[in-house]
Amino acid sequence: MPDQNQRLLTIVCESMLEPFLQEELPHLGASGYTVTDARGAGRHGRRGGAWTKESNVKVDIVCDAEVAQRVVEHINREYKQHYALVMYSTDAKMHCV
Amino acid sequence: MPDQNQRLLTIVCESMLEPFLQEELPHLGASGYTVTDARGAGRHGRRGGAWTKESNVKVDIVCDAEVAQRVVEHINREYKQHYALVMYSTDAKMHCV
Amino acid sequence: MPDQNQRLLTIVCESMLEPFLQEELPHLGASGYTVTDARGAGRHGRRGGAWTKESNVKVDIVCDAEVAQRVVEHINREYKQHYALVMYSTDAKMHCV
Amino acid sequence: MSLEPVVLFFVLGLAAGLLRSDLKIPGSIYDALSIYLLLAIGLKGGVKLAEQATPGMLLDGVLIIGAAILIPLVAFPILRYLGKLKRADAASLAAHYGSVSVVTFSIGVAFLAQAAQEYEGYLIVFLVLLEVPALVIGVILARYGAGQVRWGRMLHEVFFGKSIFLLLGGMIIGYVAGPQGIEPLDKVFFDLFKGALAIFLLEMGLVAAGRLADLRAYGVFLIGFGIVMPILSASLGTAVGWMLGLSVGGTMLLAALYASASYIAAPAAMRIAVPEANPGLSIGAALGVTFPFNILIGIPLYYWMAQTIHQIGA
Amino acid sequence: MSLEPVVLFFVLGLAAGLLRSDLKIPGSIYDALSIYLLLAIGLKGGVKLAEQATPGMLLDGVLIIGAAILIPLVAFPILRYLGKLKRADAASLAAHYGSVSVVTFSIGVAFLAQAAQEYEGYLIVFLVLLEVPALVIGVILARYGAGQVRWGRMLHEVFFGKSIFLLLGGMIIGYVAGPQGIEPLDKVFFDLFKGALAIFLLEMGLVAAGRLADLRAYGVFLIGFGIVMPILSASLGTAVGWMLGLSVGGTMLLAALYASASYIAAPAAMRIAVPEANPGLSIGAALGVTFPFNILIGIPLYYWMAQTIHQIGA
Amino acid sequence: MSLEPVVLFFVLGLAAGLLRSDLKIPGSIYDALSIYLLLAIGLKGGVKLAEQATPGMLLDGVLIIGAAILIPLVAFPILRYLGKLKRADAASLAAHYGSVSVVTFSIGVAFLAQAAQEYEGYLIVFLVLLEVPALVIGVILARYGAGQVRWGRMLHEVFFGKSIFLLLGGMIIGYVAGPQGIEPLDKVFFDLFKGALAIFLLEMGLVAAGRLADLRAYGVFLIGFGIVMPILSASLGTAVGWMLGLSVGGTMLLAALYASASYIAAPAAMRIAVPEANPGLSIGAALGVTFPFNILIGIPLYYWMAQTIHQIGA
Ligand SMILES: Nc1ncnc2c1ncn2[C@@H]1O[C@H](COP(=O)(O)O)[C@@H](O)[C@H]1O
Ligand SMILES: Nc1ncnc2c1ncn2[C@@H]1O[C@H](COP(=O)(O)O)[C@@H](O)[C@H]1O
Ligand SMILES: Nc1ncnc2c1ncn2[C@@H]1O[C@H](COP(=O)(O)O)[C@@H](O)[C@H]1O
Ligand code: NA
Ligand code: NA
Ligand code: NA
Repeated sequence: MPDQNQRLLTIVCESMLEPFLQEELPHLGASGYTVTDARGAGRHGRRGGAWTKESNVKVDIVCDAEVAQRVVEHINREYKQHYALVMYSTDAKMHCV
Repeated sequence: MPDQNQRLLTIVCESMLEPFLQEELPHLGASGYTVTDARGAGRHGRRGGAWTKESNVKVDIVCDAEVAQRVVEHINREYKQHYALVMYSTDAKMHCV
Repeated sequence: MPDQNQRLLTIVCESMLEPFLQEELPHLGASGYTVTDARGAGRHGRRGGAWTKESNVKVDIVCDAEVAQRVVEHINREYKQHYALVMYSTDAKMHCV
Repeated sequence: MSLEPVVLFFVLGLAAGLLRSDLKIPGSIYDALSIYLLLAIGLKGGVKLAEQATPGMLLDGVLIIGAAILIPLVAFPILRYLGKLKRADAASLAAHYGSVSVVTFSIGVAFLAQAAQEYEGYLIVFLVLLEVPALVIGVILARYGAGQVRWGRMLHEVFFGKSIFLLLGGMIIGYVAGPQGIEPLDKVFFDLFKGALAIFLLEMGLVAAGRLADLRAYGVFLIGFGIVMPILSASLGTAVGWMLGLSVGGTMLLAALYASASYIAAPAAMRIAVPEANPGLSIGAALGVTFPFNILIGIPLYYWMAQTIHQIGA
Repeated sequence: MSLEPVVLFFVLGLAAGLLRSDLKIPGSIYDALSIYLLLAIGLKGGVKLAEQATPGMLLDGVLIIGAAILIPLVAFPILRYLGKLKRADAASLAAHYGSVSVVTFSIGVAFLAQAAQEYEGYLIVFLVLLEVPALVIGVILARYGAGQVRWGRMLHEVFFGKSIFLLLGGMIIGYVAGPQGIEPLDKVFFDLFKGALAIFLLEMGLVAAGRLADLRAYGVFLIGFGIVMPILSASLGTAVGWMLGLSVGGTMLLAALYASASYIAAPAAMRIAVPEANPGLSIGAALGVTFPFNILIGIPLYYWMAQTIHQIGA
Repeated sequence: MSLEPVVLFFVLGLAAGLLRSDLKIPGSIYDALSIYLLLAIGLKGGVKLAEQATPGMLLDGVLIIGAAILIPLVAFPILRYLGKLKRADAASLAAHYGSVSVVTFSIGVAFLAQAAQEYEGYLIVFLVLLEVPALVIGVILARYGAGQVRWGRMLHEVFFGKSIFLLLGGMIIGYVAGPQGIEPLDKVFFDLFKGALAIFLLEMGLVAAGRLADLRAYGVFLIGFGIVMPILSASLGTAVGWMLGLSVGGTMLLAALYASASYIAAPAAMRIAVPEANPGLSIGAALGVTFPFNILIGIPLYYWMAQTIHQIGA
């Protein structure tokens, strides 16, 4: 498989959403994802990471544009309104054997 | 608000700069940022993350090109000379409702 | 030194490869790298991060396209076949003084 | 009446936060300490239950839970109509104040130990039992008439969320193993308890300092509520404890349980079941006002209330 | 024969994992606990060695290691020809079952303490000595005839990997400092041992729960192997212990050592030396089947075996 | 004179680092241990102060601090003119050697406990008091004549940085609560102290191993300075201790305090106030040379010096 042009979609959100995303991402067509613990600040104020109630996770998903679109729509519909959350994406190339 | 074209600016630096960045970024026009704990190596040698004195943080900021420019200049002026620090940026699209 | 156009290459792999990468990356021409602890899922199933045997690291390397290519080839040759591992890259601009 | 020294650690953490010290307790240590405290309390409860359980307690339990249900039902209209909060926010706050705080309870126990007062050990069981009805009532209050609820997710979070799970799990292990079985674990789970609590309180102080900023935004009503509500609940608890014939120590602990507001189990459950409620409001009030009030002023006050009702009643 | 209470913590962790509780022990706490347990066991072993070492033990040691080498040599053909596993997988599993588990050993010690049984303390030394030959044999079995081996990396991993390094390091410190020198450290390294083990087992239960899913994929053969193999090894251990004139406690511990499968040192070493072996298979069997079997059923069984052989032999 | 066993943990960590073992203590555990050690020392100091404080100590304190100020003032010209270091580097190193190391002090206390020697407990207070003047002098030396200083940030870092904050905070809690109040916390803050110190030293060894590479780059002068400077400072400390009439133990502790170089508070403060100073230089010398020298050779040497001066003086 040659190198592929894809999107790198990043979701930064409240840690408590992690188990839900973990369950839902495969159904939305993501073949994998990577999670790191994060803290930060945004429209919902500072989230200092000191305890679970105010820590974030950063979820990186490399996928094709269509899946990225589906994930963004799903999250906008289900979580965006009530949870601290941002999503952004860049062009990315997946390197495979 | 439709999807927006922005920059994803990443700053990797000594952890001890985190409180300063946290204070200064909002004044420079960043609407938010995300921090993760990191380790690494660069011109200042290995920073293994074993203790605070040699651990890094990675700060991601999604913002428009102008703000990114301002942040880069500010950090170059204030910190670049004396602190272990790199900055890089990519094109990014912010996904909003 | 003005801003430079480079690649941001990200490797997500089993944590146990970290010491090997740490040793090999400088020889492959990377002037630096940044490591964060990660968990995730992919072709090798869920890697929940609960203990070393199933946690990942995420290694970010900003370098020119040639070095990126060399790193990708090295890792494909040495590790890709038997280890949980993905690599992807994006265009990136390094901001220097 | 002297201050429990562990409370000073809370004050130290609060000071660190407010003075912007770079003191930071790593998230993983916070998690480890809370796992330890929950397990230790569960174990202790299980052991006490194995020693003290009698059929008569069942009736007591029903009364204690029945009376506790009044708390969210009283809090809700106060918040909604007096405080003019949105329905979701009022319901979520009512759930927080209806459920209980493990750390407040522990400080009550430490206070009794210092005052050399006995108490009914099986009251620990109510750390688990009082949680559930309050959260369910909170969700019903939020959803009454409109909106659908993710009951499945929410109840899973309540029962299998780490706080109830560890309390219950510890209780079962303590009950099954009994005092002798647990004895080799005493060095970790009982002897270290108070020191671990001190360090946890340091961290709670740091977190609470961050919450005070939120409170300023929400104003005087919420601060007043955060002080008056626990006094009301404690009065109810004192009355119930006395009617059930609990000791002075037990009466005070029941009052502290009623008075305490949850900031571990409730926030997680409400975030899932009533996501439109602002978590800053409820955590701000529970952790920024009621928790410090309870441990600094409330517990000595409830102790005095328990002594007084026993003197009058006698 | 009653259950060691610490084992209940493993069951609690297993339940949390299977019931999808959000209970999670932070990775850094897992690492800290395993560093603590390895150091503590090493220290204890070093102190015992300083007290008990005699030249006669050298011969015992040669016999114990010689017999242990049989384990991977028997396991390999079973896995390869009966189980039809790939050569690399069979070799890696053989290495896992040839080497030993620190936690299984510790639970054996706790079991003996509860049963008020003495044992030969110097057996701890074999936690280190049994590791190395099994791993080397595993690599040779995997590579026999084909492929090159990263011996350098692999042996570095074995000797300087944290498990052997901490066991050995602790042992040297314990030996050098002796009982009096270590005494001020007893409060941490000995008194807290059992409580720390309990919390570690909670985490092991969580991890094991995640491994059970893998097992379903590998099927009945592997589950059977994960139960029968330790019984075979334990029988060998019982025989060797009895022949060497060990006490009942010592015989049982040797059986438990032989029966246990490594899931700390072996996976790391095999991942480096035989990367084409599927780690899910070996960790699944060692942690998902054999570890629970050993601590729940095996240890009481091996104790019974040790008692029986001593009665028959007497 | 036998080695304190805790020091062996430092050697083990050093070996792990140099032999490239994969042993790694998670950053959050390092942070937790250092918070614990600082709090525990502060508490102990506060309790001792509550028991021992007298007005006469005030004068002693002025003398102890006054003499300590000589240390950076002597170190600076040595570094600048003999060592040909840049002004900023010389000033930063002078500040590191002028301030003190909590862990070196703790090992001194452990050494005295093993030697069954009394000491003046209130000396702990100087762990806090000696820090500040050295750092301020360091900044003045760096900036004399040129450059502006971020005094605000720097002093905030000194006073509210976690090391001074926890020491001071612990001291106040210990003083307020007194021996009886702290007693229920003894199981954690006193009994576990030495074991926690051992694990911390393991980590310090790992970190120091990483620092040795830096040192090679800076050469012989810095290594010499890292050994000679503490001996000079310890001689001063011995003289001052003896003049103030301290016990042998107290004299030795004061010498160890003077001889020790900071690697927690000073690096953080200098990084902010004198960022152009190379932190590799000062941490390399303080942690890579002076710390091992002090705990392996220095403390027994200073003990001998204290005994000698008391014998001669008597
Ligand atoms: N502009 C941004 N750039 C990077 N991360 C952001 C940005 N805005 C928000 N975040 C992250 O997303 C989390 C939730 O954002 P918000 O919902 O805006 O509070 C914050 O806590 C940050 O970690
Ligand atoms: N080329 C690079 N790619 C990614 N991260 C880098 C790179 N160079 C430096 N870093 C990170 O930035 C930190 C400081 O860099 P430096 O000031 O060059 O030592 C390092 O510890 C790394 O974590
Ligand atoms: N599509 C993806 N996007 C982001 N991260 C991925 C993706 N696939 C795999 N990963 C990460 O790479 C690790 C190893 O991948 P794999 O070898 O596919 O199991 C996983 O545990 C994830 O952390
Ligand atoms: Na309540
Ligand atoms: Na074995
Ligand atoms: Na000094």
